[in-house]
Amino acid sequence: MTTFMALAPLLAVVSGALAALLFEAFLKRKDHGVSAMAAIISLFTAGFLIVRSWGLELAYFGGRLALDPLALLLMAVFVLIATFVLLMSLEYAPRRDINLGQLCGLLLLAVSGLMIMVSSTDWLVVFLGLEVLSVASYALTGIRRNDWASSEAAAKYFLMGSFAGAFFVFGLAILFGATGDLSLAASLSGPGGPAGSPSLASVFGLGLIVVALFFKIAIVPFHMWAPDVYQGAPTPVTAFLTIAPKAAGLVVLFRVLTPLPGRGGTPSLLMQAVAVAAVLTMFVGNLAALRQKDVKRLLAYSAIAHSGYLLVAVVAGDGTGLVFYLIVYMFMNAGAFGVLAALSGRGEEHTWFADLAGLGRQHPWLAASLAIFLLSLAGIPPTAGFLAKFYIFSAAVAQGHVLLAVAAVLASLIAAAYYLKVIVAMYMQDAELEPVLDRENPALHLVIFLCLFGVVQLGLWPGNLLTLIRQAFIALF
Amino acid sequence: MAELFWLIPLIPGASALLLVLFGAKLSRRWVAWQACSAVFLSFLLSAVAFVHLVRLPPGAPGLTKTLLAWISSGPFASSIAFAFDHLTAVMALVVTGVGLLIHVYSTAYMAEDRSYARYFAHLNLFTFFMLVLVMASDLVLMFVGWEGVGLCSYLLIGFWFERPAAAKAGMKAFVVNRVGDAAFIIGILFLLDNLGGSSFAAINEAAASGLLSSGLVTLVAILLFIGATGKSAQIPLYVWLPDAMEGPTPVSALIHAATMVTAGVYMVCRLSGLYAASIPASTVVAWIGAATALFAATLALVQNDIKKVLAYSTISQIGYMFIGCGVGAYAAGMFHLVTHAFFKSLLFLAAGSVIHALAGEQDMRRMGGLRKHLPVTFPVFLVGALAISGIPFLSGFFSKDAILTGAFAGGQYALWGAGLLGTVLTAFYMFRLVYMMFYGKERTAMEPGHSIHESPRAMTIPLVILAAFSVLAGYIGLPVFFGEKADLFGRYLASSVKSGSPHIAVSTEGLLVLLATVSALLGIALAFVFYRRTPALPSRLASRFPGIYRLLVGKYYIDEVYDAVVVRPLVRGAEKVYERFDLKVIDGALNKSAAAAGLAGKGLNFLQSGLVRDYALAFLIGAITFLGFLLL
Amino acid sequence: MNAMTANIPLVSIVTFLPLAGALLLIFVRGESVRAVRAVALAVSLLTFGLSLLLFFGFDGKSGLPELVEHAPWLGRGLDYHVGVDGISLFLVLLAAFLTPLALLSSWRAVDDRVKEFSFFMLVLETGMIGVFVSLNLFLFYVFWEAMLIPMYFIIGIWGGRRRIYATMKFVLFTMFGSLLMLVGIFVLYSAYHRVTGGFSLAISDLAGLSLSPALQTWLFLAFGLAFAVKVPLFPLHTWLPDAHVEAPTAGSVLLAAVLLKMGAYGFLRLGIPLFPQAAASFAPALSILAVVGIVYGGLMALVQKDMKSLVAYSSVSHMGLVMLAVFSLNFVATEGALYQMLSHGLSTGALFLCVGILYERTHTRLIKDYGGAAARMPVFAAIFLVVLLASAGLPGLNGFVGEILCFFGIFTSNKVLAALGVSTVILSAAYLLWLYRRVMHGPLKDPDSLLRDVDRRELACLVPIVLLIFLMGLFPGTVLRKMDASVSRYLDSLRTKAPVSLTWKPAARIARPARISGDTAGPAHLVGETER
Amino acid sequence: MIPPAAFFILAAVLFVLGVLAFFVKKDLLTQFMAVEVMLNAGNLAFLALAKSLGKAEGQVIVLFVITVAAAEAVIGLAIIVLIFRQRKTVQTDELKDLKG
Amino acid sequence: MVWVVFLILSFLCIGSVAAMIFSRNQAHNALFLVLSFSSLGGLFGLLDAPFAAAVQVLVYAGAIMVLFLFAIMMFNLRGELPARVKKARLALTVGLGTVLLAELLLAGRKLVLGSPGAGPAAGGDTARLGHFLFSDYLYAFEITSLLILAALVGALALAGKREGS
Repeated sequence: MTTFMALAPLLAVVSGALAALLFEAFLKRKDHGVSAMAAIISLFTAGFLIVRSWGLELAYFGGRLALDPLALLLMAVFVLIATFVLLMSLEYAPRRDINLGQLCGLLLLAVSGLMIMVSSTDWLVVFLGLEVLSVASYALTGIRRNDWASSEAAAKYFLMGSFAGAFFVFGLAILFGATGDLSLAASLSGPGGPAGSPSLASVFGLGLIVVALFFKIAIVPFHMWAPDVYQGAPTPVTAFLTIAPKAAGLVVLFRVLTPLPGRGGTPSLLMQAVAVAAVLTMFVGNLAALRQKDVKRLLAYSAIAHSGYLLVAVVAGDGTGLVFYLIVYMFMNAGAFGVLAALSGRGEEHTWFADLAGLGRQHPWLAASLAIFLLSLAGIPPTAGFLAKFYIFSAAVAQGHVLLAVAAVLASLIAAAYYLKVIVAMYMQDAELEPVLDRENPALHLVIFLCLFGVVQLGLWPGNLLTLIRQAFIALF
Repeated sequence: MAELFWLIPLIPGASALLLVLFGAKLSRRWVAWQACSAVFLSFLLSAVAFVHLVRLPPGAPGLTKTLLAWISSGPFASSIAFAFDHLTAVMALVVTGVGLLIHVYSTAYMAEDRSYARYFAHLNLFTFFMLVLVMASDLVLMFVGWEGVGLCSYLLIGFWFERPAAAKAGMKAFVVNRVGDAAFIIGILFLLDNLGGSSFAAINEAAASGLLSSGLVTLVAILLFIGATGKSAQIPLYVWLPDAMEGPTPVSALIHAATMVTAGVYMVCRLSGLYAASIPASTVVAWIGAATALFAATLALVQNDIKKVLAYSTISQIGYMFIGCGVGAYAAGMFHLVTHAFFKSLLFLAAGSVIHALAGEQDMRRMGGLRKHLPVTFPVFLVGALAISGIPFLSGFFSKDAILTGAFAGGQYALWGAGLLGTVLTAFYMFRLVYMMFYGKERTAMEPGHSIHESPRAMTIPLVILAAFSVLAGYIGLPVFFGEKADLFGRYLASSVKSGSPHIAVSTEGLLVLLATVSALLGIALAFVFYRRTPALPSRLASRFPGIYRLLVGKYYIDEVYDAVVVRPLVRGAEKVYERFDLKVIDGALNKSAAAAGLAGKGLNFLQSGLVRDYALAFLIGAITFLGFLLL
Repeated sequence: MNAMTANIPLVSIVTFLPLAGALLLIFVRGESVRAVRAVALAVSLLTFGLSLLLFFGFDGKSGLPELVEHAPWLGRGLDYHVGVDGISLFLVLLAAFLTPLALLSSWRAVDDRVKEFSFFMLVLETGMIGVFVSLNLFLFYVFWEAMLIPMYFIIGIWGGRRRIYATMKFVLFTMFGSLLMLVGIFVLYSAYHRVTGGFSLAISDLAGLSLSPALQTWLFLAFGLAFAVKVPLFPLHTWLPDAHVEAPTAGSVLLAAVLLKMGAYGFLRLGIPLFPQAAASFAPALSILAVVGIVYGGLMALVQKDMKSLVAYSSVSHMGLVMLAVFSLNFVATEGALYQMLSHGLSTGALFLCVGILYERTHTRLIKDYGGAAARMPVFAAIFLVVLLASAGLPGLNGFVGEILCFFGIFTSNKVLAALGVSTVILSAAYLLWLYRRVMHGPLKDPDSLLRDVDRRELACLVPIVLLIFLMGLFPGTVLRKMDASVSRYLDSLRTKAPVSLTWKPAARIARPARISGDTAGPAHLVGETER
Repeated sequence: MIPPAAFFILAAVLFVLGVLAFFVKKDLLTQFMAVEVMLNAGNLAFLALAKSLGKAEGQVIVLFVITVAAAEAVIGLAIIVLIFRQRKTVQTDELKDLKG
Repeated sequence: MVWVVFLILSFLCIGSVAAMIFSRNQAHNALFLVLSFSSLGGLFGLLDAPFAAAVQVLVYAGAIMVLFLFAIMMFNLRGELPARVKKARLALTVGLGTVLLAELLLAGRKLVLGSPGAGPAAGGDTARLGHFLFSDYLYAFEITSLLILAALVGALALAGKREGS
């Protein structure tokens, strides 16, 4: 029975999803507040269960579901980001013909997929979790069904996603053929035993899977869906999509690519390829963002670039840095999209540079928040974004990847250019348009405030969190 | 009392400070009194200190006082310390004495000016810095005074800053001086580096004892002398002094004739040990002096602005002083410095009186016959002119003679000849001035109702005093002719200044004196012929030798040459470099790299075509490459 | 004094008081401009007052950092570690001294979004002071980068017409340099870890590392670029004129007076002590660049049409001299460089204040639009002149002391470079007096112009600086004595630095066998919670 | 017996053909069908390799993949329907509002 | 004999996919796919995976493809003929496809050639399969339910009826 506890957080989320959907289907209320409430309660419950599971090393289904500290941390992140997204959507959804109840259900289903992904050490389960996540994400992307951009984004996401999914399947097949086992741990162990070097076929099979995961976390050149989808999706959903699937994908990558004691090392070719992809991602993401006129799309590209930074952590084998970065990234990115969501009026979203002009005067708090999020994204101290980058890049250097770190900081420089451009618009240009903010939106403002708090707190005193993450990795190794 | 000698510079300094801070609120009377009495007090103190010094037994050290350990860092140390020895005493007395007279003179001369307090503040400040310069016990502190007087010169030349010419002249003076100062600093650096300090005593001693290599001595001496050519308006840095006449005339008298411009001479005398130790450097000094003396004298021949004539004359006379220094007759150089201070300030002040009388007119072609109108000014001017021309028994005669004798005695016959020729020219241009100003027809273009009148007493009394000194000052340094001990001045200075020139036979000296007298008279006679008897002669001569005339009037086009060779290429070049390099290359590279990033972004945005097939293509290419890489 | 200050974290108070003030400002109503200004000014004055305590509490005999505060912060060597020594003390004072004046100077110039302005100024002050007091490389970098942001806003919001271009250029250019420094910091961090097994970014610890020449070279280049951009060293100077021209007066003042000093300070505190051999081998090249900067900056200043860019180029020239002195690597030159940094901070700051005063009246900075201003503004004319002359190094004023020490120090190292450096004496006089002549002298350009003499507030800005200009010119000993021990310690450390032992060889390439084979480095990195 | 290699080759060819079809076809529906081909190729590979290893799990996994394909088909068709309702077309190239 | 079956099935499978590539009618495409998937089912059978074969034919060729056909008929897109693909693009994709094929074969070579051809035909037994599903793969099996739920809700959210609209 204790091991059955391993299933509890997942069950909480799934039952929340079901409850939300049932309320949506049968209560016939206009605003679906009940669904949202159910969803939030279930998320809180899940959060509570996650915290309770800390340190217990619960495992179930022969280890296919294992609540190691890393998984728990990530689950907590997912619960948190889902809560943020829900709060952001409370006002946002009804004003844009989005069915909040369905949104809640899909969001929670996506979260359950994410939880499955990060808490398993079996490729098949990871794949299924990924598919749950994907299917829910496609629907979330297109959930603003009257909006052409939203459905276009959904179609593109779906088409590319299923294409990538096929690669995953084929990779699974080859991996299975090579090792006869689909556990993550076995992927890179050779036929001669756990310590031997992996066979070419298993590396190749893993490569196919890595490609599919790269697609999910938007690594260049598998990233091209991302800007369109992030732009087309409703803003809270974008916040979710830029953070959660990326986190899950990266953690899976980290689990498989980072050698554990007593297991064969990752082939250097694979790591080099990943490093090259990281560099490409950082540069392409940042360069492409330079000339964007729409801040939402700009942040979409920035999200791609951040995948590159995060990949550096994977290359450097710095799990602590990776998770810390992910958490920080969650706060700053969710915060940034939160502000964008706050700026949207009824119907059209107002996320163009011209819309932001003069914001510093009209809505000083919103503008200041966005500025801080952007500075954090740019990695400027003393925000959390800087600290996160510091850990990752310094780990890369400590592992001898000096050039990778140089590339990363140069890419950050390009990034700084466009983040600052947004600030230019907000503070240094005068408004040409009327302010677009409509009513008060306390839930959204709460999210923004929490994110702000996170960004500042983690930049200055991340102590407990870092300790926690380090503990998680000590347990892992 | 003499121990308080360190107050000598500080009193005018304090007065200057007060005037700067509160001048605008003080009454003119008070300003005048304060400024004058400050200088007077300094003068009194200088006199007391001088008397103290004279009473000391021979060989006893002068007065010294360290006020403040100023800059000290590792091996570099310089303190604010004053010294008062025989040489200093001479300068201090001249500075405060002549300075006092000029202060008094100015109370009347500047009476009408709006910025009365500012003027006296600057004048006091100048006195302060000049006294710092002469009382400094090391080279670094001397440099403070050196730069300080330069600053005051700048301020006073540009006193009427609304006049563009004045503003320009002030700036020119400062910048040209700075060129010399740069060399001066390098010279100081050499000394500091090799001696660990820059006190004069140490330098002179090190040079004399051979502690410094001869090459280094020469190098340092020449570097410092370059500084002196700036301050003392010698070739090649003399160009600022004629322009400096834009300042008020008393300023010209004090700064640009009597005191500041002679700082270079003082410096060379102060470091006579150093210069004496280097024959090449001394030769350079002497020849620059001689060249300047002649060169400036020729320019003075054709100037029509009375102050400009006097300015070139000053340049020329300082050249004489340098000849003296260069041939080792340092005392003679100092002697000429002193006498020159008297008669040249006399001439300037008298010219100022004339200008004052003519309501600002400075062009001698519009003067004439002023003899009658200016009963005091005319005689004193005449005395000054006679003194500078070297007419026997006036001060200029003795001092110039001392220099020429020194040159002759040192075997530098060419220098002596140049000096003699200069005497002719000097006498000629001075009497050209006298004749054109005071004799002949009245050519003044005065407005009706404005009559020419003699200046007030505050102006004439200093003139008379200066005239008296111009006559008498020569007797402190009589030539050997009058006996072995007649050269009081030389003997007095012997303890501070290297005495060099060998004595020559009395008969030879007599001959030299005679020749000098004759050449002075010749100059006067020529001037009489040209400007009194046949006034048409100059213009005829000018049309006969148009080239020479134009060259002289154009001041040998040295200003133009400097402009064309140094200033303009520098400025134009800098402009070009700014546009072509700074903006285009450096900044351009930056902007280009930013644009390149933008372009790359544009390219990527183009690739992001919105078409799923393109996305899939990128995916496929990426996957194939990635996987192919793994298969390698 | 020491007994008293021992218990009080004075350095931290001085550093963070402005930040606290800035946060306080958030709660002041933006509409009550007077209150905002009063609070900001009071805070900055209080900071200055406390920084004076720093000055008096500083002993300076040991040459070691004093008033040190050390506390764990982020763990693993990323500690909070501050203190002042003879090298940093006066730069702290400079920043604390100039901020209130800069605030005061913008009383009228900035009347839009005053609250934000004051906020950013105070944040900037914390950043500036923080850079100087940091004894931990991480902390240093945090302040170093963080300081960019308030300046970015100050130029970008309250700047001139091309402010956005200028501010972006400023930030990106300086960031470009400092990001490579960040990589250098990573390398040092891991090198320290590899050698000792522990974690530290304390500057003193890092200075104890012996790095191989090749590694030193790379690291010196990485750090040096950051500092050279900030100085700015020719040819990395082009951000400076733009930033200065567009910045509001207060921004220009702090930019010129304090921010530029950070580059030279960086070399003194980090670039040279951490990589002495590389520094020595690069010294000739950098010296040549510095000399080129001196002449180049001077010549460029001669042909500027805008007062501010003239002053900006004069900074290039003056800072070139500072760099030349820094790389002469001897005692006098180093003290001279430090002194010259202070003097330049004062005089250039004051120059910008003066230009700002003119600009406030006529709203033009073009030299040709002025003429004869001295007639209308006699008091201003006098102050302006003093400031100019201080900048031109007139003896008796502060500039001279720094210059002559620099000259002497450089001279003992290299006579030719010193001789070339002395050219600044001519050039600075030329461009500064040319400026003065065109602006203040000559006939009054526009008789109806709004030029009026300085008022009390403006006097309150300028007079303290002028007083200091005189004081520092006449009594340099007060400052130099407190520097002596630190400077000689700095030079000793360069001399005694043991040669080469560590070669930069990454322990593990991509496959990272080290980690797997249980090498101490790997697990320690992940597990080592205990070291610090 | 037919060696598993033959099946594997067939699977690979089928996968590549699916990829080609995905590129050649220009409407959402057919492109999605191409993806289905790719998935099926994966299944075939699974079975072939399972056979060569002699492991039965291959078949189980194939079942899961088929389920996944079914789920994707559901959501995919829903999206295609949504697109068609909005635009009256399912041409992929019509989806180009979001770009740049 | 088995070879003949194998060859016929492979030919059908590949041929129908090829036909799908060249056909321009969506309905035909779907039918080709049905054919292809059915023959794949046969191939599964040859691999001793009868259950998989059955599921393949029933679920895939049957249910899923019928869904497609419904969709196609709903869209009623008879007249719409997509434009031809550009030659260069076609060449590029064919080239890339060849490379991909080569890579796949290269990677898979060791696996299948190295193995002893036909191993003991384990797993042919459906009962064991069921056992697997409800023991080792129970968790995965549960997740499929989640997956289908997500797909359903998603489809409902995207294409379902709206009370408002």
